[in-house]
Amino acid sequence: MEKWRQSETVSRLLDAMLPVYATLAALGVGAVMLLLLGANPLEAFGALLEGAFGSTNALADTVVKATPLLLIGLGICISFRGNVINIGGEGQMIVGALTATALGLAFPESPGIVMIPLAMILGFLGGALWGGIPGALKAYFNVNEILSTIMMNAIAVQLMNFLLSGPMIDPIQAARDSQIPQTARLAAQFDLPRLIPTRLHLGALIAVVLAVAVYFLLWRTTLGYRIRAVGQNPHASRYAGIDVKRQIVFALLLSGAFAGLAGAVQVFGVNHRMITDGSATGFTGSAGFNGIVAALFGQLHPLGTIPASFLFGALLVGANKLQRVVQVPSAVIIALNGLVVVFVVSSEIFRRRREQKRLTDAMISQSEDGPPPDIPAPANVEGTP
Amino acid sequence: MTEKKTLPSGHSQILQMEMHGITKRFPGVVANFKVDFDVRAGEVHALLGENGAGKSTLMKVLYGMYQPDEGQIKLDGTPVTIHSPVDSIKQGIGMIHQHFMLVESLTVAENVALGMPSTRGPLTDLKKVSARIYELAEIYGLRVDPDAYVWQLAVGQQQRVEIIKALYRGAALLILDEPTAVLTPQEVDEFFVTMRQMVTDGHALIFISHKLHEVLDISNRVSVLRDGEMIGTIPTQGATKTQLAEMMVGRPLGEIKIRQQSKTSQTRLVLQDVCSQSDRGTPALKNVSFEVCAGEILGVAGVSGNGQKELAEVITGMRPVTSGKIILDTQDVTGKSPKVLMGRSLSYIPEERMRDGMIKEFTVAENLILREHDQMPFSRRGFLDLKAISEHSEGLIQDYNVKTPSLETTVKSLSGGNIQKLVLAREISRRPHTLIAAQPTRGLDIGATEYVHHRLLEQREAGTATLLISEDLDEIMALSDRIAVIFEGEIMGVVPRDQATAEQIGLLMAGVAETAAK
Amino acid sequence: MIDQLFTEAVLVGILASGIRLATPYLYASIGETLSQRSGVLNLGVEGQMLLGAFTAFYITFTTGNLWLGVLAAMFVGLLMGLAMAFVTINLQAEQGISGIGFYLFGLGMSDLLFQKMLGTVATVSGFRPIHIPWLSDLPIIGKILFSQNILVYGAYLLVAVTWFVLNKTTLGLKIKAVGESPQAADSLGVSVSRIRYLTVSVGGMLSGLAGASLSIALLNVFQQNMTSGLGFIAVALVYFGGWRPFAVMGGALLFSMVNSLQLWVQVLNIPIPSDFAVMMPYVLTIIALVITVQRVRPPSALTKPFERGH
Amino acid sequence: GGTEEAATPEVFKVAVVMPSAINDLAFSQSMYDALLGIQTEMGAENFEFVYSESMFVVDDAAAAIRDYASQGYNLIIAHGSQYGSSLQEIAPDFPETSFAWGTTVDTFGLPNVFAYEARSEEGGYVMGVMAAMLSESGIIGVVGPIETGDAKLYVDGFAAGVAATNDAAQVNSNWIGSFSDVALASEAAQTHIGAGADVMTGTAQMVVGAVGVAEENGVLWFGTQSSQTSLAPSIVVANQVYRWEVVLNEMIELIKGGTYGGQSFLITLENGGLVIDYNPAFTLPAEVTEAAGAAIDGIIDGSIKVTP
Ligand SMILES: Nc1ncnc2c1ncn2[C@@H]1O[C@H](COP(=O)(O)OP(=O)(O)OP(=O)(O)O)[C@@H](O)[C@H]1O
Ligand SMILES: Nc1ncnc2c1ncn2[C@@H]1O[C@H](COP(=O)(O)OP(=O)(O)OP(=O)(O)O)[C@@H](O)[C@H]1O
Ligand SMILES: [Mg+2]
Ligand SMILES: [Mg+2]
Repeated sequence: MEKWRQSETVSRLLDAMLPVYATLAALGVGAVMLLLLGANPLEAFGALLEGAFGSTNALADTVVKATPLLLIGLGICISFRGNVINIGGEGQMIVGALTATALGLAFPESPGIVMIPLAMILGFLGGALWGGIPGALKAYFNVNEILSTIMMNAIAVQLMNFLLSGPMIDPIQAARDSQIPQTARLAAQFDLPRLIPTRLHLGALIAVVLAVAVYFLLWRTTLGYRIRAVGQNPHASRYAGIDVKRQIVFALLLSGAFAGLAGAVQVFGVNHRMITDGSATGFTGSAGFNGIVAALFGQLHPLGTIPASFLFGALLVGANKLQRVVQVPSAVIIALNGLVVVFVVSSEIFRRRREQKRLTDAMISQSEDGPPPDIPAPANVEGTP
Repeated sequence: MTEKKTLPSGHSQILQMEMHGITKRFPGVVANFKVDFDVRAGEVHALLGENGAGKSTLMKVLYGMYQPDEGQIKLDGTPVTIHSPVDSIKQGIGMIHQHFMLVESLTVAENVALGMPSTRGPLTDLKKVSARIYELAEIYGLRVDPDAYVWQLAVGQQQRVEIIKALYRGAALLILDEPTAVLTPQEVDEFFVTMRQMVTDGHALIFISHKLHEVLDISNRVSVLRDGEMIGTIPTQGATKTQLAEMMVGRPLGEIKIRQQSKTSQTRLVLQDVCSQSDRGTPALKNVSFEVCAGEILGVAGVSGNGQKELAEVITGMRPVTSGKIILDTQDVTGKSPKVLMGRSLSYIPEERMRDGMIKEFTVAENLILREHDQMPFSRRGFLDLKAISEHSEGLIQDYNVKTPSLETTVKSLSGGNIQKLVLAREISRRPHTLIAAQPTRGLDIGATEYVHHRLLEQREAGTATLLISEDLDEIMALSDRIAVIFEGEIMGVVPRDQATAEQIGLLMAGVAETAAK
Repeated sequence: MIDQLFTEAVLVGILASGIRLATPYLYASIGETLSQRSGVLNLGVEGQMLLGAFTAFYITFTTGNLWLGVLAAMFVGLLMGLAMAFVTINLQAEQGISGIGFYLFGLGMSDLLFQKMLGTVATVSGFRPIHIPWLSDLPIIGKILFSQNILVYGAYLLVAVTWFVLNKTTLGLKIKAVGESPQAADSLGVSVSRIRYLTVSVGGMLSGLAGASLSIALLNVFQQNMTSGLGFIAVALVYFGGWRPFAVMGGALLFSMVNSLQLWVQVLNIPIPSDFAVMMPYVLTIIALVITVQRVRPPSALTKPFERGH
Repeated sequence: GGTEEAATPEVFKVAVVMPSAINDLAFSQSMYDALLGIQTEMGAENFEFVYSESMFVVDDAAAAIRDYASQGYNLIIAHGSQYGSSLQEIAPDFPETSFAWGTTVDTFGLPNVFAYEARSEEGGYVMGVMAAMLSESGIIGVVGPIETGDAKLYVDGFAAGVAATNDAAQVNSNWIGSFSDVALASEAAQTHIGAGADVMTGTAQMVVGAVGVAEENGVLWFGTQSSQTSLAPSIVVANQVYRWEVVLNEMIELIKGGTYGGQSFLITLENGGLVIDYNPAFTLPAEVTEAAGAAIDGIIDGSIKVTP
């Protein structure tokens, strides 16, 4: 029995490492691509590691990159557990950033201690609005959320372009002939405090704290219980007297809110002003999509999403460094990220298979003669169909 | 050995099928352990066992849906390997699944044609298929409309579609996994006619059921599984209910204790001229009126698909009434939400427990608080009190002796009987004034059925007003104080138990109105 | 000013360019419809389109043979589809993320190949409009309907063919069954994975074709990320059309025509900020869904991997 | 700043961060070509440069800029107006390193930041003049990304040029809200043609789609930022080409001399940073060429004020 426990913990540990193996495998394929491009893979991956973990600054950049992924990932944990697919992270992040920035620009004199929390809240609300709309459309008009959130992304971008080149434009730019579509820089006292003398800012801490909060929300509160119940079985939920439609709205609204907060954090912690190049990515860096990936890597578990976003943030930061060092086209990096995503998500099945095998083996080892009493089936193993 | 003849369905006979030492494990469960089983042409071999005994698993192994961990299958003496249903169908094996394998969004004909070669090559030949369906329906007395969508059919009709599907594929050996669980007495009789027809034609039939009288009625041999192991095979000749029951549960069973006349007091639930529509917008309930008093069980008998589902749903607030009134404890609750009704201490045991009663991905504990998750003591200011929840659940698991590894086990890995016990535990532990029980023992083994009946009577003694909606006439007769019969959405009559005879109720169920009862 | 919109020139322009613009959406959306009908959500369409677009362009550019370009694009799309199928069917990977992964891969790979093999933006002479004799001379509709290039006609033909396959053939029956109830299909010996392999690879093939329709029929250039979100809109349109080919076509046409309308709004100097003009197609698509409240529900097995006994 | 010796290594090392790809036939390529030009001029042994392309994500760009700075490059070019605030933040940490930000005129008053901008309205004006004369329908179409920055300058100048030449002529602009949506750009061109345009221009990398349509319909095209003649030799009349060499060489000299920034540069028709590059394969009527020449001279000698 004791021996079995041991091997069990060991193999669980191996499972935890699976995404890492998968990433390595993907990088293996990437190595071939790099060779074909005439670059030295070792040098390249050395650069990747250095870029992601090589120095305090590198680590800080990695965490800074991971922060919006984590925040958005948390929202995704909520909505996906409510069986609502939110592809609208990009738009929600933008709107959250816009609302928070607008507030910051409106009261440049106010002290940071007042403004920062207010701005974060406003970003949260902005995102909530942009997520709540498709939520309501799904709940009350049966408009598929995948469609509406994709559309809402495009709308948010144009809204941003309009505001940054008009109502919210930097007065200095407004005066110029070439009116760069950016807001004025936010007052210095609004900058999120740095945790250490690097780009690492308070936002990272906020995100981690919120991860714990979301864990509580989902498994320790009535609201979380309802959202999960509706996500798993709307019929039974209705019989139990739960207002299904409202939970759907909440799920998307909360999901959007976290994306909105990510936007606010990005502006107040990193950019300190909003600028548009006409695309969503210019501001979000595709965090709206990468956040989904991070959350799913984290098995839709808020705490699992923390390391997942860190891994993904490291990859993104390290990849840019790689591009700089070996001077390969940036395109190869994007392709590489794609491979990593595919490999990691494909590795999931092995974890599941091993989970089941463990149970069966454990059972056989107990049943030399005759069948044993049922032993715990995997309780809430995520990802199992 | 007699040489094989060809069956009306076109396939040649399977004279003998043998399974040797079949073992099948699932994560955490040994579903079958070294099981031997066989069936011969021209016989019905019944397979008995409590919920979770491993019957369906054994049959799915035979049908190629599961690969056995150990063991061998022989057809007419030659070992065969069956990788997938493709192979078993080729071999002439057909299976009617306990949980129907129908595509609801397709028509009957389309479901039958699915996966079969078409006479028009790549194009569907639904006309020919329909014709063939009529032929088979003719031979075996199975009436269905080939052009109807499956979602439009009552369970009984869906059952027929399943059988036709198997026959259409020329099944010589037919596995019937709890086919009668969803049928009414009349339908069961028709179904047995069909089965006997098949046997005389030379089919080999495997018949799984929890209803012992059916087994004794139709089968030639009976085998009993318990906890995945084969307990024994005996000829039906000379076997008795109690003997089989005890083989199944491994202990003697008590009789339902004699019921003293219920002490009827004030009325709890009143329906006045309630009308309602089905999902398809057709009238499903027509001026339904009756009342249920505290401490009595009103049984609603009826052939499946006559409005029972809608009846339960309007009372529980899941379906709007088009006219009429519903009164609960003297207050008009027409059109109130399920939440409000629950507040008025109405409890509900839904017909489709897995769909409407339980959240199968949730843990046992989470499911046990489904109705009261937002009330003290489970929820304080929006936060769940896990301690209170697990204490509550622990208690219920004890009281209702639910077999579960732990409170954290997800419900989906429990057997049907235990899941129903959880539903009962949740609904009854609320000490409801009024209880709606829809098909509370469907698909349950005798052990579990006995248990449910016992609990329902207990509630009756406790003064609960119970509306028992069941298609199992024996059940109705055994438990009800009064019996209402529903036919095509109308209450044909309400008869006191002691004046009621099975024949009379049967007639009413068939829609033959009887003025005396009205 | 608004009334300027209702001149013949403008309306003809909007209709004609709506029909043209819809082409890539149609190929991609119909492919997606097939794979979703069988239960597989493919979010990688955009990536498949980009690779298809580049391949078609490169082959045409080097060989000068348009049809070779089309075939090559479809082949590359097929490979991407098979990869997607392998990952989602055999490895049962979560479909949403795999799709995003394949999107990123296609986005990067097409750009990389473009830079390494072509180096700079160039043009090819793509498929020319085919003026169908005397039909194309008809007033108004002649210009709109019968003066398009072959790939445009092909897209609309594809819609009809797909409708026919889904509703009149045994294959269509299998596809729908696999998407609604894989257990039932499997219990009748229909190989769920085979069917899904088929639809997902055909879907990839059509996405590749959609890319080709951009790079060698409509635009006749290739540039990195030239689809810029078009593939995601194509996925959205499948939901718009409720998984029915002709309804999907309706959505594609609506979206494209409103898009061309907003261009006219700007050209006619109607005083609306250009950003809001650009929003129009997205807003209207949502509004259209709100007023035509949808009853259809997705294929029950959509995004659910299939494993026997589960 | 340190001593001259320390600041003048034998190899001059430049790093550039660009928002789009180096081969976009537009903004980024104009800078890449310029650097290549300088390298061939000075010789690879004396001049090295590295680049990060497609850095549309602002904070990725910031990371890149910081990284290059810490590796001791002599000059780091942030070739995109969206990089300004990052530069403002980073530059003070690396007083020994020189930074250049374009396109703008703003050095934040920092001693080690240069600014550079293209007076693209000047070339725009000249093209406008030609367009107005070449258009028979008097309707001219413009395809742009979003109405800001370099694109706005160019289009405003172009419109001014048209107006000054033929005030009856009408300029229709289509801002498609994207730098990458080639399909929408080409559809915008179709719309212009539908509206009667027989001359078109456009700016940013997605216009390649529009050029294709113009060629198909035999509509004349004016390019900007880089030469687009190769795309459609039959209909491209002329391009305004940016030759950043002009300002880059000045910067390099200053840096070698120990001045790390504080100045802002312009490329103009006058200093040869902006060049009107005629398509040799396209035969222009003499009077058009003359008018264009006159406009150029007028802008250079200041008699024509292009104030958009
Ligand atoms: N796919 C599966 N995965 C894991 N466990 C399973 C699976 N199918 C069945 N089991 C388990 O195997 C055991 C036997 O199940 P099975 O369905 O064969 O019982 P049964 O005799 O058919 O019960 P019932 O009378 O309720 O139908 C049960 O404990 C069940 O929980
Ligand atoms: N490289 C490939 N190209 C095309 N199809 C493939 C490829 N690899 C596998 N397949 C298909 O996928 C299936 C393999 O997956 P799997 O064996 O799980 O399917 P299956 O449902 O078991 O099939 P069957 O029921 O026929 O055994 C094969 O049936 C085959 O049709
Ligand atoms: Mg069973
Ligand atoms: Mg197989």
